[in-house]
Amino acid sequence: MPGDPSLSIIPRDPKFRGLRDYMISFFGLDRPQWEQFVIYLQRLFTLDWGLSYQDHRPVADILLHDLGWTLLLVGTSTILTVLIGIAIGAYSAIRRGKPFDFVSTGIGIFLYGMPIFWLGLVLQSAFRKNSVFQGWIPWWPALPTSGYYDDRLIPWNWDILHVADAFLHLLLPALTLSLGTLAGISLVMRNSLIDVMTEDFVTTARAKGLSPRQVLRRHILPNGMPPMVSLIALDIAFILGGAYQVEVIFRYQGIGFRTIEAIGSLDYPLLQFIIVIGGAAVVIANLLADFLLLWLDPRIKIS
Amino acid sequence: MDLDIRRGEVFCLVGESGCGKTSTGKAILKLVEATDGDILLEMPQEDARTYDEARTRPDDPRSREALDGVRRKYSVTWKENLPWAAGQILIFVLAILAATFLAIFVPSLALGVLRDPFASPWPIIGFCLSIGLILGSVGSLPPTRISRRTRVIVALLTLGSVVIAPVAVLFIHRALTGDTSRFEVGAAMASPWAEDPAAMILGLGLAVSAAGGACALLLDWRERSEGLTGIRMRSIRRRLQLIFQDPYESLNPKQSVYEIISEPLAVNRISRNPEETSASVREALSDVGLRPPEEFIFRFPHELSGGQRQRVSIAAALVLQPDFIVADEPVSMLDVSIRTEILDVMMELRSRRDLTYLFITHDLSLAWVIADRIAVMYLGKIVELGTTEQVIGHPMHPYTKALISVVPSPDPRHKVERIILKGERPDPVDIPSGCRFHPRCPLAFERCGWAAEEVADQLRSLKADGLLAGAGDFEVSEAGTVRVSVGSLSADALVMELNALLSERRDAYLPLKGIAEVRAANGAIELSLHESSEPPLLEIEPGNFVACHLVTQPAPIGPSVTA
Amino acid sequence: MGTVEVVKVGGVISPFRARAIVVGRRMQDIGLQVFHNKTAMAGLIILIFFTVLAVAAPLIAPYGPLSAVPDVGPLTLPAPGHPFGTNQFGYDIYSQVIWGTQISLLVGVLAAAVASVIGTAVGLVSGFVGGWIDEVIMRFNDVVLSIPWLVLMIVIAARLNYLDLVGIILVIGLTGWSVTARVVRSQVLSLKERMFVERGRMIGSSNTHILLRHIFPNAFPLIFANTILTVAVSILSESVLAFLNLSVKSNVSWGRIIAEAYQHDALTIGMAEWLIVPGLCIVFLVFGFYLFGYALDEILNPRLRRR
Amino acid sequence: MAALLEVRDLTIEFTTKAGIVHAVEGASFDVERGEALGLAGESGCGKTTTALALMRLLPYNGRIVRGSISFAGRSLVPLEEASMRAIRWKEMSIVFQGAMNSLNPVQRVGRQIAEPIILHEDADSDVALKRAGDLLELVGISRNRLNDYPHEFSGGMRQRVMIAMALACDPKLVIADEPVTALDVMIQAQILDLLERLRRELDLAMILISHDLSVLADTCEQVTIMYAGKTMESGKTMDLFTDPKHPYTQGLVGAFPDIRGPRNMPEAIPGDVPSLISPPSGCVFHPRCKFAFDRCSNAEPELSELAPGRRAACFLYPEVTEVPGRSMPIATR
Repeated sequence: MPGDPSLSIIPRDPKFRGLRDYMISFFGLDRPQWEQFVIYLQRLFTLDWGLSYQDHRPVADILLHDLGWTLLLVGTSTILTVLIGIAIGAYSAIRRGKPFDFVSTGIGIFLYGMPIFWLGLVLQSAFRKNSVFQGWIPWWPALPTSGYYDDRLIPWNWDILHVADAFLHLLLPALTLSLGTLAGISLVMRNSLIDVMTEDFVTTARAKGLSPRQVLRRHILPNGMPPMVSLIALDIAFILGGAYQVEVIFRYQGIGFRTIEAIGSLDYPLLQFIIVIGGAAVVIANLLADFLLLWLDPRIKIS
Repeated sequence: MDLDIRRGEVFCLVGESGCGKTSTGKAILKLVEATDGDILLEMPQEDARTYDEARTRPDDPRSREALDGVRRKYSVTWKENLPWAAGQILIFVLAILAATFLAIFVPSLALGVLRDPFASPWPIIGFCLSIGLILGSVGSLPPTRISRRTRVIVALLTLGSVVIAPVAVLFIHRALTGDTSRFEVGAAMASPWAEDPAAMILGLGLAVSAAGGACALLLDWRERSEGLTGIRMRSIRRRLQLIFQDPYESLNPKQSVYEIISEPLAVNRISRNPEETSASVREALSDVGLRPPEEFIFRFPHELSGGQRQRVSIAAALVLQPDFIVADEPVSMLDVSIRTEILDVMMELRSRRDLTYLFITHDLSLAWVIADRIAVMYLGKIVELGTTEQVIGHPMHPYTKALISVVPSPDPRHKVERIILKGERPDPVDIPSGCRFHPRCPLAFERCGWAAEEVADQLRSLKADGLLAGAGDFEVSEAGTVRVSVGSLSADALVMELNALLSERRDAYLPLKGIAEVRAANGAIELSLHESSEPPLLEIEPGNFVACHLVTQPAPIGPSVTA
Repeated sequence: MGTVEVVKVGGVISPFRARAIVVGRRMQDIGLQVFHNKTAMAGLIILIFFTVLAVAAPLIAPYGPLSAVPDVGPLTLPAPGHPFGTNQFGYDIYSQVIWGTQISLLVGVLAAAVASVIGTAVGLVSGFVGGWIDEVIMRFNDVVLSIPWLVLMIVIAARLNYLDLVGIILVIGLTGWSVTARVVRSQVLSLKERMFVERGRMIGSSNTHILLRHIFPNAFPLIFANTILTVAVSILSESVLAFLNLSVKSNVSWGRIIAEAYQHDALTIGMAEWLIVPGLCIVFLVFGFYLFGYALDEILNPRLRRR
Repeated sequence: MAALLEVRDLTIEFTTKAGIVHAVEGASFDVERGEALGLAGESGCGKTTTALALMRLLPYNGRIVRGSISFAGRSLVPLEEASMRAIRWKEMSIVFQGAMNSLNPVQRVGRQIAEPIILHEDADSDVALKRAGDLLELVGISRNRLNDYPHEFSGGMRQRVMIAMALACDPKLVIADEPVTALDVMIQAQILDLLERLRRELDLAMILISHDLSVLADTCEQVTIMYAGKTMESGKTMDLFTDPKHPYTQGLVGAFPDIRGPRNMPEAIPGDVPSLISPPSGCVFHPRCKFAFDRCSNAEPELSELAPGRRAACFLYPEVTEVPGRSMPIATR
């Protein structure tokens, strides 16, 4: 295994030799690698994810705390993205070939190609205190740019002050993440709806005398949704990737922030658990999507 | 199902969709494995007689031997089950070894070569050896895959990269550096591996694909080595060809006309040189009426009209000089005005090249004008077979009659009474007992194979209509009879009512005909049914076969049917 | 829309000549269509611009990627000799941005090539062979897909604590093939059912022949367009890794410039170019690849133009 | 009394990347109340486009260039979208070719049939569903199947569902676009039988579109033959099929094998259907016509009346005497 984690825990100074040896034997790093692996598997079996090398707390405790905040961030922005993305996608599908479609698709592709971390940096600079814009536009808002909520309000309490502050802190990260993933969803939605719109039953619906809005709501959308759902589920891994970048930029101390820290200190138990959580998220998202599809599309049967 | 098609005739197979006509065509061409039975090609008369005779006594070991002999000679689907030979196992092991070797060493060797090509000759030598190994495994492919010429070339290249290249490299290196030290092979090969974890990842990727490829190759090969050897199959393939239904779908959009038509020649290694190939392609093109061939030879399918595409499709089948062609709905996707041209081309080729056609179609009026003989299929069985005049001019089977009556005619003066059958064809998975046509047959009678379930259903619906008000439930017993429990009426009264119903309404409610006897039995009424069997395909006139109880045996009761 | 004249050929046609004519006609046709497609041309112009920038970096850039501007200290504000200012070591940021094009393009194209080759091979085999092999490959693919790509990349990059150019290309390429494999597989599955494949069987072609002559040429346009899009994704991935200080350390790349700008609070000290320009470069390069990729996809795989 | 539907000089174009497609040019026909009109022609002759134009449902790149459509005294071409919507399905409904694709796959058929009833008659959904059940029984499907999805029906059944749906609002005119194509002969006969019965019982006017002349011969009173977007000939079914005048009609009638006629190979019309982007000059049929002479490639023949109710667009007819040295073509049948 490359990189000796003990080096990053304890200063490389002869006087810490004893402590270092103790730590190494405490974490079992002196045993052969295969033995370490077997021990790890044994512990997994009892849902013991091990201790973090860094602060010696159970990995699961640390990450479950972080997970809440990451879920808040990802959840908010996913809901935002899906709603807005579907609206934009649907509207440009109806206006296919018209200026709105052209502009929204162009902006979409442009945003799609934007590195999320850079977008975050730009937004952060734009909305920080004393940003350039405030000099130009007097009412330009300043938004909090780091942390879950104001340091002065620690510890957390369920009151209006904390919640409002947490919401303010959530605003910029969620906006960044949404902008970064919005384009993908609206583009896919547009193409999927355009595919549906060429189907014969849409012509039938129009022939029945339905207005374009009724056709869209009753016939096009219900048929355009199933492919969307499975795509969003597949995209969860990418949204998570984006969330990690956003967390680093905004010092939003969720899983992603913790990941980068763990990499810096080679905290393997933590990293392993993070990968497990990520995989689980994707698996759960796909499961949910499958159930949703079952409900959305009568042609799919449980076999 | 038995069919014999004579040389030079147009044999039409007609029926509704899903009746098995396309499957039959494909089975003949061995695209779909026939479940049972033989497809025998070019069998002379006396062998045919032996075959028919032997088939009547399937239990006799001598006749089985005779059958196998005939099959071995003429069957298209004959299989010899070959055991796994030691050679095959050896090659299997070799393939796995090769995959492992390549996966582990090639990346590290390649990296070694890239990093410092002049430090040591060994990575380059290892590289040559690996390439030799790849070539060697290509060279050990079964003969169906590569020609003799390719094999010789591959063998020479293998020899070159395994022996000559390494020696040459070693000598050049020594000459350049004056190095005479010994070399530790293991260390040299392992070091880049240990140094560079990226190579490890690449190695894993390669291992997965190499192992997958080796397994796929092997599975495919095993499948091939069963049954006919490839060479034999190829010679049969040459003589049996298929014309596809949809000229839009059956031509590869990325191939030019030349490639489409020359491909069969190349694949079967028939034409030896470019001159021969171009001549054959031109000949095939002008034979199907695409003249001058130069005009069409480098077009893509999307640059051709529908009729031209179908002509190309025919040309691609003809270029192998087949003598038997299965044409699966060759004109159904074409516009009416073009259809006839294609048919004309096909018929002209028949006389010129002495072709035999198995023409599969759902269009009876088309069969009427082109066929010599017709077989009508229903749910996977032939129900009527004979010359065109016999089948369409004087249909015997009720299904054929109905089918012919509903074929629309372009001349409004030719109006006939249409016999419109009720319902749709049953699920081929759940074929009705007795005669498979009886549930829809307007002339069905006692022996057609009514099942207890059908009779019970009919009685239930009669009860729902207010008849048989005195009856209780209708159940199907295990013995194949229907039990009627007694409701408000007494059993005797119910028997009377049922008998009255049977004698009056049996022509309106056909399933009632299946009831043979009504008898009261301990508080309920039991209806036993007529016995039935599936009607065999019997010759009623010379050359005219019909599978119907009405035609092949006089009906004891019920309406008399004469064609 | 451009159309190519039908070629009339007489005399003997060798297989090689036939192939050349066919390929020539297709390329000509596609070239004409690209030329007449505004989106494709816009994308192509952006790509050509950046390619020229990358190739001609030694000529255009006034300084080397890692060489200090003489007589000017670190963190100098923009001035004529160094239009975007200098960084914390006194290197010229303008030159760094130009040199960074090389890494982005190189990593993007090569990583996408690795991903496409693996993805195509896996997709072709899995889709065409089918059965349990397909099942095994697709389950494996699911596993790869289900691991968040960024974490996977970061972990690999961190474990191989030293990453050279080949390393970063392999890391990005090897984590990026599963989408391609999925796309190719589904295309192969639908192509396999097409009638011309059955015709291929009919004339006695081997599976390899069918795969190479019928399936692959028909799947190729999709693979190609998909590769172009994968290049865009790979460029983004490289910039993220560089930003997290996990990419090539011996050379400068846009992501790393942004990271340095971020660490030194470029905006506050009035060096907005330091942060904005490399970001815009990434955005435009990726935009160019996306435009070209989407337009190419439309040209090569017309959904509504069948028949 | 004026005819229920009068179409005059209908001309439709599509704008595509490759150029302007002249899909229909100068189509004119009448449909009387309770009468069935057949529109026949090969692929790409503009049959379906005409049908879509009647309901004003052309795709976004198609437009009616000129001509008038008058339905029950109202002119449809200048009508605004909202009033057109009130006419669709209420007065004029359509049955499309592929019933599989014309039904919404994720909606129960009951709801799909009831949808126009709710929309046009302000019925509440129970009443509408009850009507939907009645309609299903009318076309021979049990009302228990109201809650099934389209994929649970067979091809013939789906076509029946489409027909039930078309009748939902008691329209005056039903357009059936290739209603029996791709169905088996027996199912085809069942559907045609059903259509004919419904037409008699409900006194419907019907436009039956088909490439198969023999289907029209059995069911329609009037037939119009189209070729490459133009009307070639129209007239009473019996006259038109027994004594076709236009060379194209002659060719078309002769191209169908007749199972009740002699065992003759049908005759081919040489050549291919022309491109609609750059149609041939003069008469569109002249490149394939065996009677073509100079004038055919220069001028376009008008659709002129040969006999009451019988019209053809061919130079051979009104002025046949002007062509010396050519014998009057005799119908091949």
